[in-house]
Amino acid sequence: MDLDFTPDELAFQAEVRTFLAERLSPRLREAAANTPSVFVEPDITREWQAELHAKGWLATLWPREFGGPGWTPVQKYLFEKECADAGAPALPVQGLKLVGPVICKFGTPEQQARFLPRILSGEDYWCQGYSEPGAGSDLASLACRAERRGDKYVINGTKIWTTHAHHANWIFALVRTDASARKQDGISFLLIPMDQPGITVSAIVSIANDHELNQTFFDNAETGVENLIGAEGQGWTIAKYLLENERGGSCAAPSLLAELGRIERAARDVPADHGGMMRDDPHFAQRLAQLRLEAEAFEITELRILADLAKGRPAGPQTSLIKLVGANLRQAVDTLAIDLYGYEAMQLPTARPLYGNAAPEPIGSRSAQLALPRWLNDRAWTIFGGSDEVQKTIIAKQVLGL
Amino acid sequence: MDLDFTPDELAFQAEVRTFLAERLSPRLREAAANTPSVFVEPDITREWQAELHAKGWLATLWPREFGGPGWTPVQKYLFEKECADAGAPALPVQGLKLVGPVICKFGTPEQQARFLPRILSGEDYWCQGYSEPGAGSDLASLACRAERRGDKYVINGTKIWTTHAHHANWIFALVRTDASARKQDGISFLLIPMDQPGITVSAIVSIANDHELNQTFFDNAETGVENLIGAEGQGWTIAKYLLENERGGSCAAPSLLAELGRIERAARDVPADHGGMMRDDPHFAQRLAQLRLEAEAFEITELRILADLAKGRPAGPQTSLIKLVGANLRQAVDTLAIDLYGYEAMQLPTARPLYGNAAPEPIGSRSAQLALPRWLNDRAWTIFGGSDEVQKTIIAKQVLGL
Amino acid sequence: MDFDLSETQQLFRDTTLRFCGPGDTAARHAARRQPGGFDRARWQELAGLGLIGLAAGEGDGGLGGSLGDCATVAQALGEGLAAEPWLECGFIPARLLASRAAAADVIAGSTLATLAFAEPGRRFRTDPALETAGGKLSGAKTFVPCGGAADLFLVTARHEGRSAVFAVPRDAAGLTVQGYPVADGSHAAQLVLDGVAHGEPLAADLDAVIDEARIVAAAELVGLARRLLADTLEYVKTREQFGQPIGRFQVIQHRLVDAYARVEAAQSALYRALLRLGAPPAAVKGFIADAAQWVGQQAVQLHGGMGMTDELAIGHGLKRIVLLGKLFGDAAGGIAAYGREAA
Amino acid sequence: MDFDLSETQQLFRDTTLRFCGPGDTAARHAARRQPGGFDRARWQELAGLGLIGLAAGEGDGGLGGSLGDCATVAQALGEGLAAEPWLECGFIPARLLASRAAAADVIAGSTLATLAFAEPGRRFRTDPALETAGGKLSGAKTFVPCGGAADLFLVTARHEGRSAVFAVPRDAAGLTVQGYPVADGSHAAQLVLDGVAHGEPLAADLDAVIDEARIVAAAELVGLARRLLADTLEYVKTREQFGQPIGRFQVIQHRLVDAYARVEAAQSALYRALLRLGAPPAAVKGFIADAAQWVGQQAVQLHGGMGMTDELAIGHGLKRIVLLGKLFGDAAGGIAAYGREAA
Repeated sequence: MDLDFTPDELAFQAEVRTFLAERLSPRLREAAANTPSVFVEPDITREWQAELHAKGWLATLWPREFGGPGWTPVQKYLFEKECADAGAPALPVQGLKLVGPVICKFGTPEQQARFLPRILSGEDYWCQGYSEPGAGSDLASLACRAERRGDKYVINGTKIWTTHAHHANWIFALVRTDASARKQDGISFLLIPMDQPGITVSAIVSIANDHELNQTFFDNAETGVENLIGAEGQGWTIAKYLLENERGGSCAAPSLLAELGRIERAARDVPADHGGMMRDDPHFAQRLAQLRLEAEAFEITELRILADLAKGRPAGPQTSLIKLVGANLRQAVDTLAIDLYGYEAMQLPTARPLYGNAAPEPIGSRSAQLALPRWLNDRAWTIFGGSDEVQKTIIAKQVLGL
Repeated sequence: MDLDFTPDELAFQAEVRTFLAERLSPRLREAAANTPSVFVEPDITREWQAELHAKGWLATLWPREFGGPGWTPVQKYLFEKECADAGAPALPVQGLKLVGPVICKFGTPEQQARFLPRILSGEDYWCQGYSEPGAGSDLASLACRAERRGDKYVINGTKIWTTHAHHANWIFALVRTDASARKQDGISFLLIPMDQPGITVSAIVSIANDHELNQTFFDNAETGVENLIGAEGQGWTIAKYLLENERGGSCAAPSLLAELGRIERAARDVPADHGGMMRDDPHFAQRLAQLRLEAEAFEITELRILADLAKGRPAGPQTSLIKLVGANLRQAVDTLAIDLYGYEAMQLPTARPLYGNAAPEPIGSRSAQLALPRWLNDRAWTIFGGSDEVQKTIIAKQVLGL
Repeated sequence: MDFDLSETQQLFRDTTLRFCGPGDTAARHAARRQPGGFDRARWQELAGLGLIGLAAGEGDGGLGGSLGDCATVAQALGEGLAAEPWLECGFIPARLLASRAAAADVIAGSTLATLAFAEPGRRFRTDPALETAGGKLSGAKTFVPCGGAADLFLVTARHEGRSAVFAVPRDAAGLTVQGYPVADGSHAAQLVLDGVAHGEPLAADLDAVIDEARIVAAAELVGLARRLLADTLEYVKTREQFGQPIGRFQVIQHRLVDAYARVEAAQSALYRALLRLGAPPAAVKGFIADAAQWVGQQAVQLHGGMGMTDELAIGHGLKRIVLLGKLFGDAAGGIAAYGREAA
Repeated sequence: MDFDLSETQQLFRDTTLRFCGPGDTAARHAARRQPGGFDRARWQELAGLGLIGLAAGEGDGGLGGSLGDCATVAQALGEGLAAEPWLECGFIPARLLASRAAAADVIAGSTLATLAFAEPGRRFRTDPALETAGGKLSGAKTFVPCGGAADLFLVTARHEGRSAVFAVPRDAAGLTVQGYPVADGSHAAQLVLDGVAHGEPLAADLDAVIDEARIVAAAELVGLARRLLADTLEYVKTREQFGQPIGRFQVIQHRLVDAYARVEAAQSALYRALLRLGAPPAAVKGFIADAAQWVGQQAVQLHGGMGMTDELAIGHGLKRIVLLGKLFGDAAGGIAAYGREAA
């Protein structure tokens, strides 16, 4: 058993570090650090995306022929880890990690030629249309329908939780093309331009005052039949591929450990009620140690999956746990932060963004100002992408055979 | 809102205290304190029962006409609380609290005249035959059958978890008298003498080395038809009455608070690793305070039910919680104890009893010696009498309407 | 022994719930957009119902309500998801301003008063470091509840070797007020006092009022937890996924039983605190805050994405819970202090 | 990067599991009834398989296994629910007796040696208070693992200002041994030393061996937790109540997912400890012990009454977990110490 990387892998790691040191600007670092929402605003990600695109490191999950870097699982992991350690902004996943791989896999050559370069260049900004008000955890019951009329599909219905729909010019959506089929069977995977009169985007403001989410309404919206991915009725298969592709090679622990390190350092300067600093408060220190142990174990769990992938094995049953454990750990770390900062953690600014010159002055530190909005927004981690409850049922059935 | 007792109630409380001070012998106190199992051995309870019987305070749940003291709910509570505070041994519930009230309610005058006085006198010692190897939480699926032949029932099958069956001369059992009926309908409530060749009692030793439980086998065992309680097929109704009668007017919190007090005092003399005593260890003190808060709240919950009963209201939905909360709290208190005593809590004596001259010498204190057997035996609290899982489903349906 | 509400308490409870209405989030958003994030008209309405006067002594023109009476109102405000800072700007000033002329204006709702107790770098300590000197106050206060809108600050300071409280109007010379939004949408304030003249200290016992305020906060927390549980029970009975109401799923049922158990334990702990038996107010408030926050988190979780939005009342409830959980000390600190006490 | 067992490790794992057999509780009961609660024949069999030698250096006639090799065996012993004190009387003496003649007899299984480290009134401290004086040892030791059966005690003492370990045979003049049964059914001992002559101290570093022992204990805990989870999964698939296997109930499914998550986290924590990255051994062992104890409690709960009986292996596993959880310090202490460390 070892955690040693090969000389080539270490050289790659060094190259990534050098690149980050040179190209990741203070403005990007600041924006990434001071974004309390799950996603980073497009003006920031576009800038970082351009840097990575120029280097050829942007579409890490795409095959080399479509512009991917052709990395091994270990290289992908090292890249993610170095980016997390350096505090790089998270990239918009919808284009690069969700619809991109789907188009690579299921798209026609024409679709690939049309869409993939525009994802890489940032010309297209994508959002995802999966959930509906009546179909959250239970996607198979979705009702938004697309009706073929000549060379167009006409879409009617609504999608909810459409992250950054207010920034996007394209949406990929699961739509019902055959109402008579069995629940999963009548569903298709459709690409729809956002800039048309039939589409209305209605903001959903989060409990932390952030605007990431929207409800998107389709009222006789249209898209060309050439924008159907795969065949009609193949939507469920494609959706499952998308989900599985998203999994594996995750790298959440480094950022959690980094966050715990920041909290620990901040605690050295927060006075406790009974003398000394919060870092020395026994109850706080116990919780910190407990979370460090959990995050340290979690990092090894991620590496165990990576080691399997690197040996060409399927990622194995542990992958299903990653979302579940990572989400809960993130919420626990956020809770430690709001408990650390005391009254300063009670500020909840309404203005956005919290970086740049227009950001509201924090009470105490910027970290204290970020603590509560982050805690509130991160409640979503155990809900989105399959809630804890759904994940556990999947693990019980698929891993434990219950 | 007040917790004040009336002058009559206070006078009653004083009378109970005086009685306990005079009649509860050191031997009984020692035995009660040093019994790590759920039930106390019959040689101890018989002695205490005789004292209470002489005073007319034995059968607190029975109507006055059958020998009950005719107390109000508040008097019952005060009596239980004073007994708990004084460290009196728990009485055998099977006769006094389970089958006794059933015979009072459903028995014929002949049955009442025959059985009730012998429960009071201690001449009869009862055990309960409910669960079977295939019917634990799901009692409706029980298989032990009783077949009527002339003026006798012939019983075949087995009952498990029959507490103190090795001490008992009578068992009350749920048996199937009609195999063709719907699951609950063919069940009857039957009294069966233990001292007969058709009954074999097989010991079940607990993980703590205690022998309380047994499996009881019926191989053409017999009982007279006059020992059927109620009618054939009425067993389920009677069993439900028995359960409901057991509930309400519970008084578990005082003994939990008393135990926390003992643990706290013991902790003043247990050296901690980093200087000082365990009482001052911040982590231990935090856990102690948390449990005290829980037990203090739990006591009020019990009193809220009592106040409802005293006003003649049904005990209300809170009663269902008592078993659930009390069981978990007890286990948490036990865990605090084994964590307090360190290595001394690792001793697990095989000899019994742990009181009297023949008790094995403890390593450290007697409290340390009791900690682990008690912790182990008390795992049963969340299993017996309706497991946590069963309780929660009952509460969800009956209280929350889910 | 009796845990029922008295007739008067039942009346105040009904009045309060009627005042709260159905918990309209649009109205709440409108209030938060007003200057200082505060709706003066609603506040006057609340005062007009006698709800501030309840906390004041009869000598001050109040109703001389007991702590139990006040807890009844606070719990009802929690259940009603009220946006009004009744605890911060009603109960506390009414108690502190006993036998002061200002009490009448506070009771009438025309003066919005608040306690300025927290200081930068002093975490949850309630003993002031700020000291009087020659009839003047100089120093800083932080996290002054509703300070963004308040007219009158009750400023704690060390005075002649003891904790004291001084009434300082918002327009006092040398006082700078900087408001900022906090968890529940209200605007707290930072104060900078630069030689602000002070009069005689208030007569009330600061520590005693803070302990009472912790119990009243605990009562509001119990109400909030009850409301979020009730809303969630309602939601899971109607929200369908996988072909049935999600309340039919066993894990959701058992989770809600756990929530119910914690709410009932919190209610019992509150009763005990009102009877002044057992743990000190800071510990009881901590115990109840932990329960309420857990229930609130489950409410968000079981509402799914909807629970995360500013549209539902759920999130407002959770944020108020978080804020009350920290006010006058958090759960960890309160329980730790109880842990240091002898049994 | 590689988390697979080496071929040799796989071999040792297979050998160990074969040695353990199906976890026969009757055999375990029989062993516990022997003098000192210990089965010498089984121990010799274990030694004959080279499993004690694995932990000893090649110079002592051992196999010089790495800590990872030893953890593999310990985890397999846990999974096999072995009754043998391989950690206490195999691994630890083999490490401590390096380059002593006695090592050969320990490796051969003919001498049962054990570390006498705990002292009355010193809780979990591993620095001895007992001091050497004029070539003699006087004082008391408690909780000596398997001391009821041991032939040779490795007694810790303060010697020339440092912690040292001395080999003292059971029949040494001035030594009194009192055995008593402990959680896992083995017999620990109290020792009274009254001027027991000692020779040269052992060369090994006591603290380093104890840290290694904590990691090996953690490995056995991971194995125990895996076994109890596996047995419980098996049980809930076959045990029927309310007309279906209880493993079809959603709350039981989700509980077992939680157990699975904790077992995997424990396994990862063990790997990390073996790589000597991150938290110190005492903290990792604490983290793993908490996980294992929780899993063990769930295993008892989900087995219902059967889980409470001495007939099933479940209870034996839980009791061994509790004992290992306390050996060389409990979870609270280990995690607290890590909390005091800088990140």
